[in-house]
Formats: sequence, structure tokens, C-alpha cells
Amino acid sequence: MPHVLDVRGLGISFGGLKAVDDVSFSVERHRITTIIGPNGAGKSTLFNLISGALTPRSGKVMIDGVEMTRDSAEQKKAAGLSRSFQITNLFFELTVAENLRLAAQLLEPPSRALLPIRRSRRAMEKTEQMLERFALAHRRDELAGNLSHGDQRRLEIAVCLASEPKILLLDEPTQGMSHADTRDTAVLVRSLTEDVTVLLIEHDIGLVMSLSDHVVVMHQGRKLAEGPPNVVRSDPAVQAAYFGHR
Amino acid sequence: MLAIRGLHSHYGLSHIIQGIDLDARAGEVIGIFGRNGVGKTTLLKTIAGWVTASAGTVTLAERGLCGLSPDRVCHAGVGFVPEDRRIFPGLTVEENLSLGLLQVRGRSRQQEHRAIDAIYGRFPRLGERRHQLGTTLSGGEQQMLAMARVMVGEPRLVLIDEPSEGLAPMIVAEVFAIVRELRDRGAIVLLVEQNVHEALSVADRFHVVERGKIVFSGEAGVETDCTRLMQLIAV
Amino acid sequence: QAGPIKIGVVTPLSGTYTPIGQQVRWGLELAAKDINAAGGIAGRQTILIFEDEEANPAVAVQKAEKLFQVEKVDFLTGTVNSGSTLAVAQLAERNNRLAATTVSFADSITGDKCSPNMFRVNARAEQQSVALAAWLEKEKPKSKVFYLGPDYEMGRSTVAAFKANAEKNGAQSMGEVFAPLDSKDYTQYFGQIRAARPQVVYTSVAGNDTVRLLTQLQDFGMLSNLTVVGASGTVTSQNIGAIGAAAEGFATGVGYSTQIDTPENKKFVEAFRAANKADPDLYGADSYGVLFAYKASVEKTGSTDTDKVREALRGLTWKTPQGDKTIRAGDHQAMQPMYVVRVNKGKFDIVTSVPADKAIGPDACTRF
Amino acid sequence: MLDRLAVSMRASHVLAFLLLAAALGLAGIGAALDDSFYLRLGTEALIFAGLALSVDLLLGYSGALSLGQALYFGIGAYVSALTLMTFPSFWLAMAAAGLATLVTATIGGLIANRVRGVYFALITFGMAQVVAKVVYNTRELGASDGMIGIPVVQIQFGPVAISAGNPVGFFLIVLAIIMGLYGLSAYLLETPFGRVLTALKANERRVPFLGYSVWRARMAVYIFAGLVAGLSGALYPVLRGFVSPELMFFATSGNAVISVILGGVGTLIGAIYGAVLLVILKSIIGSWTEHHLIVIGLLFMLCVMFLPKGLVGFTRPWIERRIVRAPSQEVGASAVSPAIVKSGSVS
Amino acid sequence: MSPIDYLQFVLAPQILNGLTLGVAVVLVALGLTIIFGMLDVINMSHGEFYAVGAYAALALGAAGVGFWFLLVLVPILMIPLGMAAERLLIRPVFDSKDRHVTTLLVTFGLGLVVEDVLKVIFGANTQRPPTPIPGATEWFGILVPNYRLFLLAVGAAIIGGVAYVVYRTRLGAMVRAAAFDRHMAASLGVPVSVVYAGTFAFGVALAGLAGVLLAPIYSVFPTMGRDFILLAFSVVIVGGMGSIWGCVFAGLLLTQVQALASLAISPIWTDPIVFGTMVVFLMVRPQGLFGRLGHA
Ligand SMILES: Nc1ncnc2c1ncn2[C@@H]1O[C@H](COP(=O)(O)OP(=O)(O)OP(=O)(O)O)[C@@H](O)[C@H]1O
Ligand SMILES: Nc1ncnc2c1ncn2[C@@H]1O[C@H](COP(=O)(O)OP(=O)(O)OP(=O)(O)O)[C@@H](O)[C@H]1O
Ligand SMILES: CC(C)C[C@H](N)C(=O)O
Ligand SMILES: [Mg+2]
Ligand SMILES: [Mg+2]
Repeated sequence: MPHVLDVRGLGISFGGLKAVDDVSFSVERHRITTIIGPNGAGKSTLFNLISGALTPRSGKVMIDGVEMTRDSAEQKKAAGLSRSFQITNLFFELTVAENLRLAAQLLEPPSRALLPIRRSRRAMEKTEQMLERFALAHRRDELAGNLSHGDQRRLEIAVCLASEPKILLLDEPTQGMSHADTRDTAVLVRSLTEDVTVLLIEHDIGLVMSLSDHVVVMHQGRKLAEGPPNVVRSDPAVQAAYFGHR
Repeated sequence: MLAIRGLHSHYGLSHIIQGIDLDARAGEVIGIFGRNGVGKTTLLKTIAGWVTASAGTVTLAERGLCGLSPDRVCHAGVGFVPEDRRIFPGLTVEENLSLGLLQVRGRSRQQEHRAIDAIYGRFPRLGERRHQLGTTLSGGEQQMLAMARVMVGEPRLVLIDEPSEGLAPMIVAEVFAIVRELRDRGAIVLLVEQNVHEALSVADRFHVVERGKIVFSGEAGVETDCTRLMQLIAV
Repeated sequence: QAGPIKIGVVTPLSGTYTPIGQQVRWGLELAAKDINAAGGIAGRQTILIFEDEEANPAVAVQKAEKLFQVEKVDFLTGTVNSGSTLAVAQLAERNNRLAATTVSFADSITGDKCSPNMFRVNARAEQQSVALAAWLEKEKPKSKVFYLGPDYEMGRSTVAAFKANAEKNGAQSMGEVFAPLDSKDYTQYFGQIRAARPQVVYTSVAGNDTVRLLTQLQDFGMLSNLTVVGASGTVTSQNIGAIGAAAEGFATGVGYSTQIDTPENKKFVEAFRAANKADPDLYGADSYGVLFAYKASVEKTGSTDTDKVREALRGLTWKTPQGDKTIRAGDHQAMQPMYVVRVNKGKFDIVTSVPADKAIGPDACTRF
Repeated sequence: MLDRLAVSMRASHVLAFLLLAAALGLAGIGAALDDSFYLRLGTEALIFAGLALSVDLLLGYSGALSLGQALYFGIGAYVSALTLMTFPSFWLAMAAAGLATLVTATIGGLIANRVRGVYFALITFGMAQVVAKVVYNTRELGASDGMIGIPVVQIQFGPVAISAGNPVGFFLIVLAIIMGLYGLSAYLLETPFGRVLTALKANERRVPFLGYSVWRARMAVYIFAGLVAGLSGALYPVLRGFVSPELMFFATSGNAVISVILGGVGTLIGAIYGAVLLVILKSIIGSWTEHHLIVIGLLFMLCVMFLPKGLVGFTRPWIERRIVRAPSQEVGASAVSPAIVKSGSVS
Repeated sequence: MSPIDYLQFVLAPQILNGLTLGVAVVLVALGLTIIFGMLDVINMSHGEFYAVGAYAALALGAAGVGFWFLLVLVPILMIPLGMAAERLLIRPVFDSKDRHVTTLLVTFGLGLVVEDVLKVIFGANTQRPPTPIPGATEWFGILVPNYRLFLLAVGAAIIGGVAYVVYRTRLGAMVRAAAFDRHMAASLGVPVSVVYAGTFAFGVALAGLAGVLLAPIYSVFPTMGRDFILLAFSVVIVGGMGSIWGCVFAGLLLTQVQALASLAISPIWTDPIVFGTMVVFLMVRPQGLFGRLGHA
């Protein structure tokens, strides 16, 4: 069986800057793979390349063995890839429930697109389920833009999950979350792996160590190291580039 | 030097800040902790003048700040690093930085250049990218820029909202080094952080906010206070 | 029936054509005053009801319908745009009322798009051209003419009419160009004009456009060896002040001039000046006259009934400050003596005239 | 379960029914008094309301400001006029106009949907300007004089026929068509597809990552809006018996935008109220003073400044509250209660 | 006609005349692009401010104020007008979500009012101030009026000055920052209210200056504001909003397109061609020639 996500020699540059440079790695099904690296290493850019927000200059992106390098974001989404954003990217003028339902609508067959929305039962149920699961039910009719930062971050993940993706790309999901929420999110992400393959960007090193099955380290656009968490952590090059001398 | 008395503020009908009292002396770092949505950001925004206080006073060095427009608040010596960084799109890194110079009036061009160069010395990466649009920086770079923008001025009170958010450990250390540096310059720092452990390493004292009120205050160095803090914020 | 006679006026009171609408209004108001002072139309007072057509046929039609159906006006006039006039003519037919234009030039209004319910009391493009072309032939025989018209139907119609008449008289056409309405810079056509080396430029641009065209021609030193002639709306009292010296020597064929040396005209000009602090131009005079045509025909038939008044208007001859006008029954176009006037020291001098029957041109209306 | 948009749309429907009732009342009174001007003015207002509706579909839902919607209105009008002059059938004219606008709106959409925001506004403006000028210069289409002589047709409904010249009859037909278009638009927004449109307005860049093609959604709504404008435009020559290039000019597009703002952006029914109001207002103020530009100009300014959500946006929340009836949650209380994350609830 | 003659008497003057029209358009577009690009406000009343400038020049000129003095006086008089308009009309709707739409409508309304007020005060007829610099200069058989040469020179100087202020001073950055994010800019010490009012007034003053300069060539009448505005908007778009150099380049380009199309094809098709050019530009390079996407 092919890897659920395969990245081969991916690269892009902005002006003279090689933001992502010849990066390759594979993601195992139902595992959590984490990408770490200093700020500006190119992690988010890599996500942009994989998810179709940017078109790579070179290299390939394969989902379930099918090459989808140049496919648009919605095509990749249709292939089961969902992503969150580092800087909260929600429908701020819509309510929490509407945000979720928009995402969940994808679960409905396209033939329902022109039927009254009330008929989209599955999307409605999924919305309710997500509201419950992310403890947002009491704010369901609040505009997303009026939520506090931490609540928005939770909603961001919920929106990604509402469409039941196969692959979930989370860009610093716990950023701005309180301790309790961070812990809960960790539990959540772990629980997801039954149905979903997770690719994570995280700076919370405790979380990375406890959560990841596999870690990819990026530095200045390139892949610096790759391996199980504790192996990577003790790599001297990673130490120097990422953790700093303390 | 900083005195906040009975501060209240609202978003429309929602009563967010419900009576906050807080004091700080020059050169103190005050941690503000609390769960999501309790009003930490709103507290800072109220001080900065983005949200109008509905009651209470904020006094910095004998000067009342309540009711002033944000630019007046800035000129009274308040620097603000908001949670979403708010880098100006369409402005280069250097232009973003140079706006920070406005806080201090009457500096010569040369002094201003020196202030900017000092920042590039501290954050070489910003120097490298000085002509790039500010919003194309990575998350960490943007955070540095947001802090640097305040540092080119001469703030007496710096409000920092979740600065370590999204930063690699190395940079987090750097950010807290900056906080220390601000303190050493004699500024008061109000630091909102989720990263409590790191924050406690720079803070002198801290307050825990819940539902718009301070429910607990403690000293960073006191073990029992810290334990209580962890209980309060980690459910 | 008793009560006043209502005349509807749909004319541009805002936008680019405001100055024309203003003359229309002044002319009609003066006429109504004079008529009412003399006992009204068949003993009934005349009142005018104005509506702004914003130089937009769609608005004109809506306003005209209001005047016909809500105000129940007996007669409608005032349209300036040829497009508005044509649309209002159709509306008049559908409402079985009569209307007249005092401004529109386009030959089609009393030509291939003529309407039994529309009359024109001003000179159409053809009439203006006949007199002017004849004069031009005398003044500058076999001259080389360049045509510059505004790019819409009135412009095309005037250029075509003058061209045909001038060529009949032996002039040579050196080229033509149509400039969009409200052109900012006519200098972009000067290349073409220069290249054609004409002796005469015929133009039918109007209003602000003329100011720009003539002053720019002057700035570029092109007026010195060029005779500029044009349609009657090109230089009028509304823009002659702004054109200044650049207007000197401009000649046009027109149905009206303040210089017409008759007691009626002297009286009219004086009254007009006193009322409006401005000279009447052809629009003011033609609009003044139209009410007297209506008065004459209503008094002749003794009613305001559409069919009866139409019959009375067809072939009617009546007195105006411009002299006697006669409405040709075949196409509802008024015949009138045409004058060639030329600007001399900022005033129009009459240089020659053509009798009404010589100027009118063929009847091209086949609808009635 | 009702969501916010559904509640709002219901409130719009209430207003739509009020309008319908008022219109029917007017038709009754008009018929009794044998009025034709006000009925025909009302008909014209409804026709322009159709144009405004199409602007609101774009602006209010997908967030795209079209400054050239009169293009499709004009194309509909000209095609309908040409059809009526060769073959005087109302339904054929409507069909031809609909088809023509479908085709042209597809082409226009391919051009305009390459850009967004202000650029979209300007590109639509530019396209309308180009086509309007071409029509203005084309003698076969009557050029600047427009075309007159469009016959008064009989509108066939099976065995019955109503003359387009019958003020009440034609008013009711136009009312039915425009309210039908409103209903269709409102229905569309109540579908999942419609919700994607609202998402476009809220945050277009996020939409592809939810799995929806932004381009397709924008094209679909653009073409649909073009069709609504075209069908409305097709009614114009039937009413007035002529067409002129002014129907495509910026003033026409601009009036439609103003109607939408006046009525309330994104309410659909607001566009209709706004257009009706604007047509009537212009007619009244125009007769009242020649300085109507001052009055209208001041009115715009005051309206935008003091009724930023438009007339409907201003009244609708009141109706919404009556629809929901159930006590709305206390915003004040919930906002301050901290986000309670039930421990373990997420696992 | 020989090719040389064609070049000398037709093509060369055509290009030169296109150039003066280009400078005129740029002068009007300059204020527009500043307000549009920096404040993200679409000022539909810009043309009417241009008209106000022209009428002010006319009236003051008739009262005996010299042309050179007018060049300074009128823009200065326009500043309070611009400030008042900003304060009373723009400010209240500036923070609405659809700033583009609301400001467009408010200023559109203002334009209508101003146009009608000018008509009430000055009458509907066209007027024209005397040409301040009479005479013409001949080069290789091409005659160019001196005032047009003067316009070229002054236009270049004004453009240079404006570009300096926007690009070379911190003022430009302050204005852009305030436009993007009012709160953050204020918290860095940018006096946001002053900046908004100042920028708007600056744009208005430029419109007034254009009015003074162009009145002798294009004459003065109440609806003159509609004259340049469409072309000026196209120029702003093609050049990229807020970009001074883009505005200059696009202004000269579009007027040359117009001049040459009028010669090569037909004047009646120049409007479709110019607007068609704009549409094509928008399709290919929506951010404009010099503009940046996301800038507005
Ligand atoms: N659109 C762009 N134009 C120019 N440079 C860009 C652009 N996007 C990203 N970059 C640069 O590419 C580099 C990688 O950025 P990226 O956002 O991928 O970093 P990151 O690893 O996600 O960092 P962080 O952890 O801080 O979020 C950075 O130096 C950034 O400045
Ligand atoms: N613009 C707004 N309008 C209405 N309510 C708002 C607005 N902004 C924030 N709120 C509400 O005010 C409360 C406090 O928000 P605030 O952003 O101050 O929380 P916080 O303590 O900073 O949380 P976090 O840790 O998640 O950033 C929240 O309930 C939030 O939903
Ligand atoms: C402007 C006027 C002199 C002529 C008018 N526009 C017409 O179409 O006939
Ligand atoms: Mg990142
Ligand atoms: Mg916060």
C-alpha cells in the first residue's frame, strides 16, 4: 500500500530565498508526524505547498500514491486532505455553527448542493457533534470573530475535522491555547489517529515528544534530520539549529 | 508608577473587564495568566486605549491614561505588542520598524538610524529582510518585528500579549531575553502568557484573571503561589 | 371645458445639456407670460409644468408619461436629445397626445422616423445646411471642407446634410471625423485636419465641446487660415462668452438671430433680456414660438382635441419673432426663413438669408 | 433548528410578503381609479428592482461589487427589443434575452472572475463601458438614438392573453416575475451552494481549503446574477416600447448599486425595496425641484451614514426577534463565562 | 502625403498632444490614487473637487488675483474643504466593513451636491479664464502653445514633489500604516485622525490645483468634474492603486493609446479601446503595473 502522503524533492523560492528546498519525506498511515524547526525554516511554506495554497517550483506531492502536485486546494481537499492555519483563518463574520457546517457540508453528496440546506442532515449532525466535542456549543451563535483567541484556535481545528479528512495538517494548533486546552488537544490529536493521519507543526517541545511517532526537522528550507522523537532530539545538528545551547 | 483602579470595560453589552486593580513599579515584570476568553487581551487593549474603559482609572507616572486615544497613550510611554502581532501589510520590515520611532519625539535622524541599527544588530534576520514586506515574514520573524517595533521607542510601560506563541524554543528564549532587557531599562512589562513556566522565569509577580477579575495574585519566586497558579489555570 | 391649458415640458435641467434646457425654459416661460397677459389660449390661462429629463431617453419617457397621464397636459415640448424626442414621439402616439420639439436637429425625427403626433418647429439639420452651403459657395467657391461632428446621431445627421449640400454646390470633401461627446482634447484630431489641408472646417459639436474645439484650434494657430462653419447649436449665447476671440468669423445657418430686424424680434429680445439677463438663442426663440403655434391651432379649432389640433397644426402658418413659420403637412417640419450669421466682435451678424421654401428640403416622411 | 441566515431570510420573506401585499393593493386601487402612470411607474421600478437584485446577489452574498451590471440588463433589453420587432412574442423575447445573457455572462464571468475586490468592481465597470460604447456606435442598433417602434405585445398564458399595454395586467406579470426571481435567489441561498457563496464574502481565501472551488462558485453566482439582470432588462422594452444605450451606461449600474445600499446589502428584499424607493423618490423629487441632485445626493450621504445597513437592514432585526421569539441567549452572561473545556470531553 | 510629412505634421503632433492630455489626466489622477491607494477610499467626488478648484480660480481670477498666486492660493483654500469633507463624511463610515462601497457612495452623493451647488452659484453656462501664458512655440514646424509647454513642466514638478513626499518621507509610511490598521498605527504613535484628514485634504488640494491649471485649456462648467474622472480611475487602476509612478506611466500610456487609436482606427472607437485596454490590464495584471496586490 502506498504512503498516505509522499513528498518528493519539493521546493519553492521567493525572490532569491529558497524557502523550501528539496524536501522529501513520507507519512505513515494513522501515525502522527511532526515537523519542527526554527522560525522561518519553511514549515508553513511546506504546508502551503502540500495543501495547494502554493504551487511548487519543483518536486512532487503524492496522496495515496496519486500525484497531485499541481492540483488545486479544493482538489486536494476532495482527496481527503484538510489543513489548519497558523494565523487563525476562519469566517469571522459567520457564526461558530455556520463555520462548522460549511466544512461539514462537504460530507453531503454534490447532488444535495441545490436542495434546501435543511436536507443536509449529515452536515447538521456533524456540526452538532463538533460543537459538543470542542466545547463550543454554548457559543454556537456567536460570530467567530468575537471569540477569544484561544476559542478561535479550537474552532480552527474543529473546522478542519468537520469534513472527516483522511490527512490532517495542523499548523501549530496549540498556539495560544491555555494549558488545559493544550493538554486536551494533545489527547484529541492522539485519539484521531484511528481514522486520520496527522501531520503537525509544533513548537511546544513537550507536546512534540509525547505525541509524535515521527519527527522531521527543517532548517533554512531544507530537511535537517528525520526520525523517532528522541533520536532526533539528541541529534547535535538539531540541538544547535533548534534548541539552542542552554 | 503604574496604578490601575477599578477598571471596567465592555464589548457592546458584554461586560468583560469587571473591576481590576493592579500596581507596578518601574522595572517590574508582571505576569497576567488565565484561561482562554477571560479577558486578558481585553485588559491590555483597555490600557492601550483600543477599548474604552467604562469605569476606573489607569495612571502611569502620575498621568491618567483612561479616555486618551491610542496615539496619546503611546506618547505617554506605553508600548503595545498585540497578540496577533499586527504587522502592517504592504509595508516593508524597515517601514514597520521606523513607525516605532514615532513614540519618541525630537530625535535626530542619526539617533533614529542608530536605534534601528541596534535592532538589526540584535535581530540579524530582520536586518536581512529589511526590504521585504512585513507580512511575508514567518510567524516567529513577525513576532520579533512586533517586539522590535516597540523597542525602537522608549516605552515606560510595555504591554505584551502572548509573545512566545508560535515560536521555536530558541526564539522563545530570545523573546524572554528581550522582556528582561526591557525591564532592565526600567520599563514596566505586563506580560500575558500561556507559556506559564517560561513567563515565571522573567516575571516578578503575577495575577490570575478569571471572568474579568483578578482572582489570585502571587510572587514568581514563591513556591506555594506557583502551585496555586498551576491549579487555577490547569483546571 | 374650462380651467387652464397645461403644457408639459420635458427638458434637461441637470447634466451637460442644462444650458439648452435653460433656454427652452426661458423661452417658454416668456411665451406663457405673454400669452396669458393677452388673455390666454382661447380665453384659458396657460400653465407650464416642467420635468427634468436628465438627457436620458429612459427618464424622458417616464416623465413624459407622468405629464400625459397624471398632469393630463394638453401638449408636450422641450426634449433636446434626438433620442428622447423620438422616444417621446412614440409615447405621444400611444397616449394620443401631441408633442413638439424645439431643439432636436436629427433629420430622422421628421424623416424616416416621423410620427403623426410629433412636430418640429426648429430648423432641422438639412435646413441649416442649405443656407450655409449656399453662402459658403459664394464666399469661398469650390472650397475644400473637413467635417468634425460629435459622435452621435445628431452629429452624423448634420454632417451628412451639410456634406450633401456643400458637394452639390461644388465643395470638395477632405475627410471627416467624429469625436466622442464631451471630448477633452480636440488636438488629437488636428493631425488629421492638418494633413487634409482644408480651407473650411464644418463642425456640429455643441456646448462645452465647442468651447474646447475652437479655443484649442486657436491655441494651435489653426484658425488663421481656416474658415470655421457649423451647425446652429455650435456657437450660441451660452458659450460664445467662453469661446471669446476664437469664435470670430464663425458662420452658421440658423433659423434665428437676435439681429433679425423686425419689431417683433426687438420686442422679444428686450423682454427676454429683461426676464433672464441673457440673450435668447435659437433654442430660446424656437421654444418661445412653439406656444404660439399651439395657441393658433387651438383657437382655430376651438378645442384641445388631439386630432383636431393636429389637423390645425398641419399647414399652419403663424407669426414668431423669427418671422412667419409654416408647418409642412407632409412631415410636420416647420418651414422658416434661414439666416446665415457670422460672429463679428462677439456678436452674430446676419450675412445672408434663404427663404423658407428654398431651405426646407425634400419631404422624406412616409408614415402619414 | 434555525441558523442566523435562515432567520434573516425569513424576516426578508415577511418583508417580501408585505411588499407583495402592498403591490397587489396598489394594483387594485390603480385598476379602480383607472390609473396607468403610477402602475407603469411601479412596473418600471420593479424592473429596475430586478437589476438591483442581481447586484445584491453578487455584492451581498459573494461580496463582489459589480459596477457594470447594467451590461446584462442592457443586453437583455436589446435582445428582447430585437426579438419583439421581428417576432412579437413575449415569451420568445424572454427566452432569447435569457439565452443571450447566459452566454454573455459566461464570457463576462470568465473575464471578471480573474480578479476580485476593487479590481472586480472596475473590470465589470470597464466591460459595461466597452459594450455600451459599441452599442452607442452601432447604427444597426439605432446607435445613440436607440430603437423605437417595439410593438405592444399580447402576453399569452395558454388560452388567455394579457396585453403588455394593460397597466394592471402587465404590472402583475412583472410583479410575478420579479418576485419569482427573488424567491429563486432566496431559495438558492438556503442551499449548501448558497452557503458557500456567503463563505466567499466572509473569507474567500479559506474556501478552497474547505473543498469548494472558489472559481466555480463565483462563476455560478455571476452567471445567475447576469441572468436575473438580463431577464429584468428584457421586460423594459415591453413596457416602454424603446431601448437606448443609456440603459447600459454607468448611471444605470450605479443606480442599482445605490438601490441595494439604500435597501440593505445582503438582504435581497432590500434591493427590491431600495429600487422601488429610488425610482419613486427620483420621480417625486424630480418634479418637485430642479435641484434634485442636491436632494438625492444628501439623501445618499445621510442614508449611508445613518442607516449603514439600509432600510431593510434597519428594520429586519426587529422582525427577526419576533420570528425567533424564544428568549435569545444573554450575550452578556455567556461572553464572560470562561470557555469550559470539559476535561476528557474531547477524547 | 509623404511619410516624412506624415511623421512631422500628423504623428509627431499627435503624440505631443497626447502627452499634454496625459499630463492633465495624471494631474487629476494623482490625488485620486493617493486617496484611493492610501486610505482605501474611492473618492467619487474627486472630479467635483477639481471643478471647485477651477471655479475658485475663475472667480478669484475675475476678482483680480494673478494666476501665479492662484496656483498657491487655491490648493491652500481646498485644504479646509477636504478636511471638512473627511471629517463629516468619510470618518463616520471609514470603519464600516465595506469601506470601498460606503465611501464610494458617500462621496458619490457629495459629488452630486457639489455639482448642483456650482450650478446654482455660477450658472450653467461654460466659462473660461484667459490663458495665462499666451503665444506658441514652433519646433520643426510643429506648433505648441506655450501654456501647454508650461503645463508639461509644472506637471512634472508636481509629480516629482508628490512622489518625494509619499516615498521618501516617513509620512508616506505613516499614512499607509494608518490605513491598514488604525489601532496598531495609533498605538505606535501615529496621530491617526490627523493623518486621515491630512491625506484626504492633500488629495483634494491636488484636485484643486489640477482645476487651476487645466481651466484655461478645458474651460469651466458645472459638470466638468465628470470629464476626467473615468479616465483618471482607469489610470489609477492600470498603474496600481497608490503608486505614483504607476499613475504617471499609465496616464501617459492610456492617453497615447487613445491618441494613436484615434489616428489609426477612429476616434469613435477610442473609448472602447481605452476601457478595453483597462480590462485587459486588469485581467493580466490585476495589481496594476506598479502596484502590489494586497496593498488595498
Ligand atoms: N510570500 C512570501 N514572500 C517572500 N518570502 C516569504 C513568503 N512566504 C514565506 N516567506 C519566507 O520564507 C521563509 C519560510 O517561512 P515559513 O512561514 O514557511 O516559516 P515557518 O517555518 O513556518 O516559521 P514559523 O515557525 O515562524 O511559522 C521565511 O523566511 C519567510 O520570510
Ligand atoms: N470584538 C469583540 N466583540 C464582542 N466580544 C468580544 C470581542 N472580542 C473579544 N470578545 C469576548 O470577550 C471575552 C474576552 O476576550 P479576550 O480576547 O480578552 O480573552 P483572552 O483572555 O485574551 O483569551 P485568550 O487567551 O483566548 O486570548 C471573550 O469571551 C470574547 O469572546
Ligand atoms: C445639442 C443639440 C444642439 C442637439 C441635440 N442634442 C440633438 O440631438 O438634436
Ligand atoms: Mg509557520
Ligand atoms: Mg488573548
